[in-house]
Amino acid sequence: MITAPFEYAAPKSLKEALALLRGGGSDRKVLAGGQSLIPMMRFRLAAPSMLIDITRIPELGVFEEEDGYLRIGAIITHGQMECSPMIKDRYPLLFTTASVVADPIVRQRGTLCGALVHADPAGDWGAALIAARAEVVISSQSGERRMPVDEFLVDTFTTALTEDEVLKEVRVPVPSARTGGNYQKIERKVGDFATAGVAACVTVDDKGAIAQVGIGLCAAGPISRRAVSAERRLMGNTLDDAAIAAAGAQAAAEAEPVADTRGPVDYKRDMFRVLTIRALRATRTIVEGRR
Amino acid sequence: MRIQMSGVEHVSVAPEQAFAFVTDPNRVGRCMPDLDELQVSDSRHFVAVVKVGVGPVRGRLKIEAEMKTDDARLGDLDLTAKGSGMGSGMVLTSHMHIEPTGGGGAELQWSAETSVSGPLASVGGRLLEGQAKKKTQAMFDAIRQALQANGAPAGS
Amino acid sequence: MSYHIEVTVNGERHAADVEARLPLVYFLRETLGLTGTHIGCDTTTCGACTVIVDGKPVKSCTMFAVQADGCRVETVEGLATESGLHPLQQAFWDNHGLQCGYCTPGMLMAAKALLSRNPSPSEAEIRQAISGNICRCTGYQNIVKAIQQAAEELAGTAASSAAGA
Amino acid sequence: MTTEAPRAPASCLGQAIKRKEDPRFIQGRGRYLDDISLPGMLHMAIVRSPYAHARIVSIDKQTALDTPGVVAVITGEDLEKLGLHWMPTIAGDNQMVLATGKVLFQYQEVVAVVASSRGAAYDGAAAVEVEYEALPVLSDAKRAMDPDAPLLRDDRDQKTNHIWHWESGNAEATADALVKAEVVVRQDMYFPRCHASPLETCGCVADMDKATGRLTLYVTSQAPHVYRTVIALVAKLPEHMIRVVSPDIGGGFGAKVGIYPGYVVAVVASIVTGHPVKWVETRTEHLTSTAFARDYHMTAEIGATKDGRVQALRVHTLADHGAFDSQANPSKWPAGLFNICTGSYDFANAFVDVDAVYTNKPPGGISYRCSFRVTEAAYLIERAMDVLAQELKMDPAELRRKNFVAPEQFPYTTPLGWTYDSGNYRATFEKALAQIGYDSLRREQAGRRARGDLMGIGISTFTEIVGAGPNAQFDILGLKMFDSAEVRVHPTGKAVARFGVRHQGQGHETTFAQIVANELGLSPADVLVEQGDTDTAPYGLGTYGSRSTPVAGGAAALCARRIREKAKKIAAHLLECGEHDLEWTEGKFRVAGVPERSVTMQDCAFAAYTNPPPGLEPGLEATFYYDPPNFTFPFGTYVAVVDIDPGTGEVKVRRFLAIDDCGVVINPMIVEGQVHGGLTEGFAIAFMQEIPYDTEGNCLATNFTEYLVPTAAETPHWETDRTVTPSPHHPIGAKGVGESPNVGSPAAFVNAVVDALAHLGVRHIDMPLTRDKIWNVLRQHGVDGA
Repeated sequence: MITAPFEYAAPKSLKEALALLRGGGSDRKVLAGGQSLIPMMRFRLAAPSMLIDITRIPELGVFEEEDGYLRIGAIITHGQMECSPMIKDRYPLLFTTASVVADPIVRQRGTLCGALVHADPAGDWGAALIAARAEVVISSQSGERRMPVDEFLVDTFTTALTEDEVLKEVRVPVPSARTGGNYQKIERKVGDFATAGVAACVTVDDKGAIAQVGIGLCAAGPISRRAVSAERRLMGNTLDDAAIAAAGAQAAAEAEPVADTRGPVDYKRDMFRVLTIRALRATRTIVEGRR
Repeated sequence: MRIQMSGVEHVSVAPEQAFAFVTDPNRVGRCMPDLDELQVSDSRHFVAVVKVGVGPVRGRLKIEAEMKTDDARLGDLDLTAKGSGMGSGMVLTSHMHIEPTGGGGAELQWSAETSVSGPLASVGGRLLEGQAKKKTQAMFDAIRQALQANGAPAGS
Repeated sequence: MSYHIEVTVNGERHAADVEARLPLVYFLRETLGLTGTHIGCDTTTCGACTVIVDGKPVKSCTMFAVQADGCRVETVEGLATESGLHPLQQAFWDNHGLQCGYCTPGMLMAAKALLSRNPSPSEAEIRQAISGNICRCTGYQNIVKAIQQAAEELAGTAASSAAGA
Repeated sequence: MTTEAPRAPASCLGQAIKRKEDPRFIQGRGRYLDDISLPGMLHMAIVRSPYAHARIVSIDKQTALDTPGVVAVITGEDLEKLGLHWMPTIAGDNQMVLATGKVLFQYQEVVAVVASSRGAAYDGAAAVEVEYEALPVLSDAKRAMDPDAPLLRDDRDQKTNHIWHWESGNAEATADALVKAEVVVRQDMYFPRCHASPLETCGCVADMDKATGRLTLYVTSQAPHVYRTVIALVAKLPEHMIRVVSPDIGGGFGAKVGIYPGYVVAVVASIVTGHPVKWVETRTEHLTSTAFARDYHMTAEIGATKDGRVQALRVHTLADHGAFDSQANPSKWPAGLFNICTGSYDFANAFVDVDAVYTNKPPGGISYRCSFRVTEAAYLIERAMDVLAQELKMDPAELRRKNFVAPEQFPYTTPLGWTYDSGNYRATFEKALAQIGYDSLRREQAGRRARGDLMGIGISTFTEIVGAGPNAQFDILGLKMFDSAEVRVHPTGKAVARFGVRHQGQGHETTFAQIVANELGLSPADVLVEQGDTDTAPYGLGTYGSRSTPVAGGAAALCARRIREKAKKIAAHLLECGEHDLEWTEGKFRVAGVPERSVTMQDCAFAAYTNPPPGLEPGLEATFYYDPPNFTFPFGTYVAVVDIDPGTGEVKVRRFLAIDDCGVVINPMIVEGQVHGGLTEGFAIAFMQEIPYDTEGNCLATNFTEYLVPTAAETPHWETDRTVTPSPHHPIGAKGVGESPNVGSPAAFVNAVVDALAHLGVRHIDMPLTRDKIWNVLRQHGVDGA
């Protein structure tokens, strides 16, 4: 299938890209990996008048730890995340997520920020970044603004970005020594949208009590969401089986999955319980290893 | 795919006013979200073109609507609509009943069933239901606001 | 409106004016006549169109030719050399790693990308690495075998050339 | 570079010779349909219906015609003027080419747009405006006969959605036996609608040469000659002025047997525009309009004695044929070979009936990697045997042991009329059980169950029927189901062999070369196999239903023997002896008793052109049309071992052993490859592959993100082995294997999963065995996990 015609621009700087975006209206789209956008264009469900290819903008390729944050630039691919020793060693949640996004070839081109902007309710990164308490840096001609990922993800395919803004980077707090995390996903086969996904990120204090916890749910409603009461249930406790089971039940209660070919609501709801428990168990193993 | 919805909306205008509003293509038609153009053929038929825009998904739906009322059953409205666009089709059947409530207000009891065919259902089915619910809610919010605006508040 | 691009394909430099909407796969197949790269789906699922762009495997149905401006592209046509078949090609042949042959070019390129990144993959790693490529004929088992044989072959030549150096 | 297939010894049957077709494929030098590009070629795109059932109110082509690059816009009304808006189907029904009046399934072909480029064709298609009036939809076959069901085919005289009723066997005797039986089990089972979906979609390039009046149709066809004849009849063109070329095919599996509306429209478009016209399906078009497979709602009843001897089988089936009856079956066999369903077991009585109905779903009913409804039959009997075992509280292995047809019973005639050529079911079965360690697996299962683990073992001991078919009973549109070979031996002893079949990855260029080389004492490297061009190949019915080796393979051997007969006369001339003095050993003619006096086939070939015996016609070539005396009946035993995750319902296939018996093996490497592939498709059908429809008739699996084809990550590791029971009637004793694994494996998977849950009282779960279905069963039975 062939997309509708469109114009194309490949600016060399963010400044240039923002200028192109401004005034373009909703019909201009930023193109990074294009692994979600281009298929939609092929079905002609999307037909932007212009694609602004940001992959040739060096400053968007930032991928480093800096003053307490891991900075992930707009053009960093899932593959770069998956293959980075730093991610593998220090960010188990991001690593387990990166290695199950889409399929291994798509991961080489698709970007983390692009996936986040696409805001598919079944997107893996939304849940993971919510759990990791990440924030986004948004750029426009009028400057920069930051916000937690929770606020950035508004609704299905809808983010806090206005039409002349670009998601410049995602910032993930550098985990402390006693932090662990894990992403659990059910997919019918490699490359399928998640039937259900749960991301967990836990920091314990020196006595093993939970000092900080993030639980993000994927495919649990119109957009990725935080399992607030599950987190509340865990705060201050130790990661014992009882607490984990209770958190699983809470997460299941909070999830609002919709029925589709992946299964009915009650099945999906129970999967949030099962996956939350498994994600927290895996996280416990990591945390115990680190204490 | 088939999407069923129903709800109850409270407005603080008299039932007659509310009924007159929702049975007036010119007024109720303008309450459709993302309305592009509205052609009213007669007092019971109108054609509307609405924008569909969810993230990258963009398109237009042409909706032909027909209203049926029955003087014997004042306060009851049947609305059927046929939509087409984005290589897809949509058929909506809905019923509305308006009841007086205490304090001169009115209650709009409505139910609607929409069936969607084509790529929108096949490709977008996973996301369709939520969107349909939002658009419907937006429509009733618009109706309520319009009524509050031009209808005298109850009691005064 | 058309865009001027210059792409190096299998070491050969090509310049062309293309529509922005021309997918890379059609640029390769129809503009350059390199029909070894195939198309099997509309959804970036099947991987039949997998080529290597600047060292990374890419589904060329989901990249526009304009995006490849200035890039190095490798396709199945570039695998064999004067001295013979690429070890992966030879291994696919030796191990009956293909039947209808339609997924084969994409599989070969996905496998090449894997081995350049991970010269001695386990069976599980191989199965993961080609899980973005669908084959309807072989059940994958002989493809996995072939990739293992090629990995050993390449490791061997690497070792000997290292020894030779 | 080294791309020549290695030479094999004179007797090259059974040798794992590397494939002769591979060098072009591994170098990207295959020539598939979409690789064909002709000067001035136009592209065609098709506008399809969003509705499953709707009246067409109006079609506005103007905007499309105004779209840059668009050359022509063709509607059903345009075709009607040529009398081509409907076409006959193989099954004797009619099918719309482009819809007129109303549409009967979602994504049905409505308008064709022809343009100078692919992009322009899609632009034009997007600009066509069609107004529909939705009609009530019938998407559930079970409702088709309801009095209030909408009538779909008002074009027919019979005002009903019922298409036909077919039955086989003795109804009374079977009913009587069931009444008398000590134990009767009854099980409903649905074989879901699925799709062959080869990686290359269907397509064609139609090229009508106005100057010569000759039509060349390049098309992805498993049966090029049948296409030529049908096009001649449908388009009313003289058959000798049609050339059908089926280039390299990227997989077929049955999807490329039927003739699709797009082909007909492309031919018309080429005639109308005077340019070659290319039409290549998108994956969405392929899945939503190209022939489906299965969709059988089956009920099986088995009557047996308390000690587990089966006595009677009764089967009723409701067949969902979609909007048009266009299934590809032999003319006199509307349900194909479905009545092979007594399988490997010695039933005294059996009765089968099938009712076919129309629904607002795409047409089809092809043999998806199987022989005419054999997959449904094998699944039914293998599943039903497990249900009976469960009822009898008997090990399913033991039940099978008790009921196999015994070796001494062959040739064995079933109560439904088939005569099995050969088989040794018990031996293959015991070999499989020993090889997988059946008894210790059962012990392990008992231990695990005690610990609450869910482990299952599933057996399938299927019998297939392939090689359609004996001409007395089998034809397609009247064309007898023979197949053919033509062999020409050149003066230097190299040969070209041409066939009426068309491979799609089965390796004919190698295996058929092996057959011919073996008969002529040549090397397979010296035999070039050509298929797919109706101008050069002898007439044949095509490659499907595992018929190539049983039928065309037989033709190959007999054709070569015909050449050998003539060569013998030449040999006698060269050796100055009588023919009766000659014997054919180790690929040479030798004078009996004087083995050093011998000539090779090369010697005879050279003489045939340079020094033919007086009175003998020069040259060395032959043609053979082979009418097989019977089908062949491959069989096998498959064993699956699965573990189920009680938390998510996920099934892991721990082991799968397939022991096949396909008679004499031509190339073991290729046989193993065929088995791997077929098992993987069986695995897909059992666990994920389905095309569901919602109540509006929307297709819910329109592309590869919803029609789930397993990747290397999900696909299990396969263990394979063989036994060899030659076919007594096949010229080289071969039976055909390509489809056995897809026919035999679904039941093994389902039996294993049900076995893992049997202790909970679970007796059956319909395919595909998705996680949510299994989770549902688990929770219903109080099994919880995390």
